[in-house]
Amino acid sequence: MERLHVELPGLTMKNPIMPASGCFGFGGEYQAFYDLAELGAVAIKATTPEPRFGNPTPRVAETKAGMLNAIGLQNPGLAGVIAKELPRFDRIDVPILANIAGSTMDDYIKVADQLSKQRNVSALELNISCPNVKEGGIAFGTIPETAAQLTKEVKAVSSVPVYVKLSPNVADIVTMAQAVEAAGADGLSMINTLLGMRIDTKTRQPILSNQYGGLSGPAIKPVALRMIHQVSQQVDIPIIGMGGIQTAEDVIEFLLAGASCVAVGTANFVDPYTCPTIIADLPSWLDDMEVDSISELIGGSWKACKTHSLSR
Amino acid sequence: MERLHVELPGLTMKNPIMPASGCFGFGGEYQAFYDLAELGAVAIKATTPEPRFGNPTPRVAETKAGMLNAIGLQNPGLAGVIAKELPRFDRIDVPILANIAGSTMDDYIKVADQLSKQRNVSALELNISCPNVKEGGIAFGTIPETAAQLTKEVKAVSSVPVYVKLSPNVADIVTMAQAVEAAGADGLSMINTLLGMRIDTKTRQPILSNQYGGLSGPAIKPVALRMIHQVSQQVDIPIIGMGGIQTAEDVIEFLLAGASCVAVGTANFVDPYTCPTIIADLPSWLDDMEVDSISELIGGSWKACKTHSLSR
Amino acid sequence: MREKYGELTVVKQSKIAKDSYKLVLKGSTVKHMSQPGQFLHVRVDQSEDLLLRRPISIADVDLERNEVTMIYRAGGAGTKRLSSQPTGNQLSVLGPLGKGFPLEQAMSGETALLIGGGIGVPPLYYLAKQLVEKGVHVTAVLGFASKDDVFYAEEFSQLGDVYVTTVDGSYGIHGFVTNAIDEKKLTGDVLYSCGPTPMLKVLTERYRDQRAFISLEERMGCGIGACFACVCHVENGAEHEYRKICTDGPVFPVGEVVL
Amino acid sequence: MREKYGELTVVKQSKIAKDSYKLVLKGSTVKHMSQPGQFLHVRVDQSEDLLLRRPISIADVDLERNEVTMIYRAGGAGTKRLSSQPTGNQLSVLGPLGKGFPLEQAMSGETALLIGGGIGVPPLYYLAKQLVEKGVHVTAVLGFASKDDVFYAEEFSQLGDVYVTTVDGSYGIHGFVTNAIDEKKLTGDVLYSCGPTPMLKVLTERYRDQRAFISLEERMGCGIGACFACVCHVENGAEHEYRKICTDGPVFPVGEVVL
Ligand SMILES: Cc1cc2nc3c(=O)[nH]c(=O)nc-3n(C[C@H](O)[C@H](O)[C@H](O)COP(=O)(O)OP(=O)(O)OC[C@H]3O[C@@H](n4cnc5c(N)ncnc54)[C@H](O)[C@@H]3O)c2cc1C
Ligand SMILES: Cc1cc2nc3c(=O)[nH]c(=O)nc-3n(C[C@H](O)[C@H](O)[C@H](O)COP(=O)(O)OP(=O)(O)OC[C@H]3O[C@@H](n4cnc5c(N)ncnc54)[C@H](O)[C@@H]3O)c2cc1C
Ligand SMILES: Cc1cc2nc3c(=O)[nH]c(=O)nc-3n(C[C@H](O)[C@H](O)[C@H](O)COP(=O)(O)O)c2cc1C
Ligand SMILES: Cc1cc2nc3c(=O)[nH]c(=O)nc-3n(C[C@H](O)[C@H](O)[C@H](O)COP(=O)(O)O)c2cc1C
Ligand code: FES
Ligand code: FES
Repeated sequence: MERLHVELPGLTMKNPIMPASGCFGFGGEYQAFYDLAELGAVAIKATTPEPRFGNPTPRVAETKAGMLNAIGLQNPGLAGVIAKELPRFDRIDVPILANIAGSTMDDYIKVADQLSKQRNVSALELNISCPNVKEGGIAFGTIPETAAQLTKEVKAVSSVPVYVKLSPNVADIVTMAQAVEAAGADGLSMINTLLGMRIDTKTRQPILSNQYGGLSGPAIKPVALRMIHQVSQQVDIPIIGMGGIQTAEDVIEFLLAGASCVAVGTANFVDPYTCPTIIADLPSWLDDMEVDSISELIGGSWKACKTHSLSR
Repeated sequence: MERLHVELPGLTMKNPIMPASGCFGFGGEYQAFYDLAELGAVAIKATTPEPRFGNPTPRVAETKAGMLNAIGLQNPGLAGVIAKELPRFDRIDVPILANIAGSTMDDYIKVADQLSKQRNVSALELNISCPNVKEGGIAFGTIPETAAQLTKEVKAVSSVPVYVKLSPNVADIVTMAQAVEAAGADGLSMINTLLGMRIDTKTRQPILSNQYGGLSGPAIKPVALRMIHQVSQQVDIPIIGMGGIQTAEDVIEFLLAGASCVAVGTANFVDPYTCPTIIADLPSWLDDMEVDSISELIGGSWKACKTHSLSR
Repeated sequence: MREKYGELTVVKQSKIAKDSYKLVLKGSTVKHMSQPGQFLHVRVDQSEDLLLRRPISIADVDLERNEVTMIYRAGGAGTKRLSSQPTGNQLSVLGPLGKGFPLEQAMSGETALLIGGGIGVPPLYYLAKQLVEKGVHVTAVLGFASKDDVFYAEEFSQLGDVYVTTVDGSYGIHGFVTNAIDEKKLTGDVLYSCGPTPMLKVLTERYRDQRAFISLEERMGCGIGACFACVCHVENGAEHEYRKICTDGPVFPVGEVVL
Repeated sequence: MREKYGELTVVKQSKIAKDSYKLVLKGSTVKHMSQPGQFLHVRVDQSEDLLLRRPISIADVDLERNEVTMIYRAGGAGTKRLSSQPTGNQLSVLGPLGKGFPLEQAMSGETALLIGGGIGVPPLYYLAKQLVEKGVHVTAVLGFASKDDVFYAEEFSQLGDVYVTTVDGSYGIHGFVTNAIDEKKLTGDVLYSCGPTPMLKVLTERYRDQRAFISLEERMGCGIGACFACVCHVENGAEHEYRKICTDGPVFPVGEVVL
């Protein structure tokens, strides 16, 4: 299966498929369905310094071809993750991308410092969509300078490569990507969820107790592809692509757009075997597309253009 | 049918339903299916100073629960619209919302000035998602100051109320809305399409010849509802809500979020009778919800909250 | 663990009360569905517009024929679509999931009081069958909105005493399940219940320190414990302590979690 | 104008070649489908994940039985789903739409050359039937990729001369439709054609100043002229001049629009 192999900073992956953060818990639940060593990597749920319960329920709502979630970063906290969750991977041969979150710069630094030193953690994924309490709740992810500053500080303490997970709720994703690249990011994860809501016509109230939640699933795939297509042509660091991936064909589309590997989120809830099914389906896609290795497809939608116009 | 009546600046509507700009041509095609006088209003296709062919085909692509379009503002130009399209409405009792577009401030001013003086035009809708060639192609709709300036200039020449149609491709929709309100906008239309793309895995190229296109349809409904919910609580001007509306229940959701009336776009392609069907379905929704008139529902998801907390 | 995931075939679908359907599915994963109170996480069809699965309780199982029965209310978009699935179609079913009613809490010769409200009634039927098989006496109190909503009263009556209540008094005892309990002075050694939260709250107050078990509902994402959509607080627990309804529940001892 | 919009019932669906299906629908709007070359804009089902309609040509009509036949290739997500619609299901169909083949351009006693490529063959069948009825001789040249793709050769042969070509030579004449025309020196007074754009380009060059009509394809939104998805440039027209394939076409005289 060498054909599926991809190599990213800190992540040596058997194949380009990982479950997305927050959609796979800390791995334990899906381990009951299949061997996690089949995966290219695993992105675990966001860790914050202290344990968090998160938002009141209802926390999820259905939308057409998508869902909203407002989990509110529920997690057992840094100490809990280190003591109880990470050891689970001791005997599983798969790289771990540890997602980190917080409400202040210090939160991120603390979690990054300690998590990056755990033997099971291969790389960090900075969730910059969280509201920055010091800045009056404006998300770190919407101001390039703030995102860059956060990246820099985290890079300074981290012992492993750092991926910055970009929020799509911005006017100019390229500026954001370039800012965190300049600040030292080793890679990008994109996209996080779009902010959305649903209203229950019976109660006349928002369905989510938090009112707003993150939109994920097939509905957002075109937005994700567009952003990856824009950004991958303007940065030199690799992109972990995500947003509505359900099938091997979706994966090919993301690679052609410019992602170097992908993460699968919501689709795990639709079918717990989504990741292994995609991995099994990829080789025949490569055959059909007449390529030897998956990495030949990365950026294929714009690299081909470039070569083409050169040869004219 | 007094129960469905809504009153907005320049638009006295029998019911809160209008077809959205660009999804209904200049009305002629749908006139063959039903009497346009059944509608609350009609938003006609964007007019630019000169005739435009628009983008090369393919111009549309399907996405899950949505579609992408990159029509490129094809229209017969200001003179053509005045001479051939508007007279069509001479004998139809329905207010016209004329959508206007351009690539420079002057384009907008010219079209606004002349179109607003046509007897069939009840109000203008400023499509500020167009790229501003003077500002290096950055959309008018992503910088609050530019949007405000444009609104002011157009208001100065327009003889009818002006609605500003907001782009959802921004980090902070409230600031944008407040900027155009302060500049004199009489109302808001929201939302325009999200920027997205699809790639054809066979050709490895973007499906749209323009690469990117606007995402519309049910997929974007949660984003539209969230933005309308945020904005309607922070401005005093009415909102024409749109984004994925297909049914009377969707309309109720938009009104509860804070829209004063709605526009139906993509759904017209799915079912040409969508607008009359919704209009016919609304009264029984009002019965079920035990309200006399549609306007009682406007902002119901947050006004109810407010009243509730006051009475505690 | 393919044993918890498979395509089941629609054997029969029938309307049994207002908006209420009985759906019988057949397939190899049914053999694992032996615990009453567990649920199935069902895709209503293969379209991607309604993406999330619907959690529906196991109402009955025929292990010999590999058939499972669910009873559900076609209220929203998904369950309405489910109700139009014809015989022969395949449905993607995840389950059995969660922890069901603890049968071992009722001893042979004892009496179990089963209290169901509306669409909370179905899981109690499979429970009642297993209790009776074990030699436990069953008294069932089934509350519905009105006559048109009543289902399975006949089926329960073959297993023990049944009291049906309707809110509008159009059938059986007028009022709520608690009216029936008071009026008829119904008691039991163990209490099992499933129904709307207000009902479960009242029962929690009444039976707090007794052998009483309630089944909860919450909107779910994964259904298997991975997404944290379905959590609830623990009574007298730390602020961040929680239980997941999909894996720790849906059945909890009365008083364990905050309703 | 409800006459152009309705629910039609699936009477029969059958596979007639590799990935190619024949679908017969019945309903009251069929009575308006008298013009060959027009198309129907079809919803593949009621789900909202595949939102857009699919434009598919009318391949045959039985006005007495109110039945219309379409022949389509199940290539993408929507047509694959369409191909699994069983007998009895209802489909939402908009149409007949567009301007079809001008029958009046062929006089009784003349010969019409019909040239179809792959999935461009179906509309020519209904055209051929009407031409023959009018007393026009029909010579059909039908090009397919290979033997497995061939359909309706038999049906056409009952109406006139038929020449089938396959690109790989596995059936009929080896090569493209133009090979057959050259090899067999086929001529006609009028030419009607539908098929892939490269084929239509070649035909345009060959038959530019003759009575020749071609049917075009483009991705569509509305199908009725409102969305401007399906435009093409006019040959020698102004930069902004256009034709809409859905309403001005899909059939155009050779040389009218830019391919
Ligand atoms: C453990 C468990 C067992 C259940 N057993 C049964 C049963 O046996 N029979 C039955 O009729 N119902 C049962 N329910 C409730 C059932 O899950 C909902 O009625 C159903 O999901 C609603 O889907 P819909 O398509 O009708 O509504 P929609 O409004 O279309 O649903 C949209 C989304 O919200 C979720 N949702 C909406 N209402 C509820 C609810 N009350 N509980 C949980 N999720 C909800 C849906 O699952 C879906 O994800 C059970 C719920 C749980 C948690
Ligand atoms: C006037 C007209 C008549 C046609 N007649 C026939 C016919 O008789 N038989 C037949 O097999 N095909 C016909 N086609 C082509 C047919 O419309 C497409 O093959 C079909 O829409 C593809 O849908 P899909 O679900 O397979 O692909 P998907 O890739 O799932 O389609 C996605 C979207 O792209 C559109 N699309 C994709 N390919 C095409 C295409 N080649 N042309 C137009 N739209 C496309 C679809 O309509 C849909 O909106 C006709 C097209 C036109 C314009
Ligand atoms: C229930 C849920 C929880 C999530 N939690 C996190 C999280 O903790 N950290 C994070 O960076 N992203 C989180 N995400 C976002 C996903 O990782 C992913 O970026 C997004 O869902 C888009 O991918 P998808 O469409 O495949 O789900 C969450 C998404 C969902 C649906
Ligand atoms: C084919 C198409 C063309 C459109 N053209 C315009 C336009 O000219 N001007 C404009 O302001 N919006 C235009 N829009 C955006 C719609 O008016 C509407 O804001 C958007 O589609 C969201 O609504 P919907 O989801 O109901 O389609 C267009 C949308 C579509 C699908
Ligand atoms: S539904 Fe996902 S954790 Fe319970
Ligand atoms: S498809 Fe809309 S104009 Fe032709």
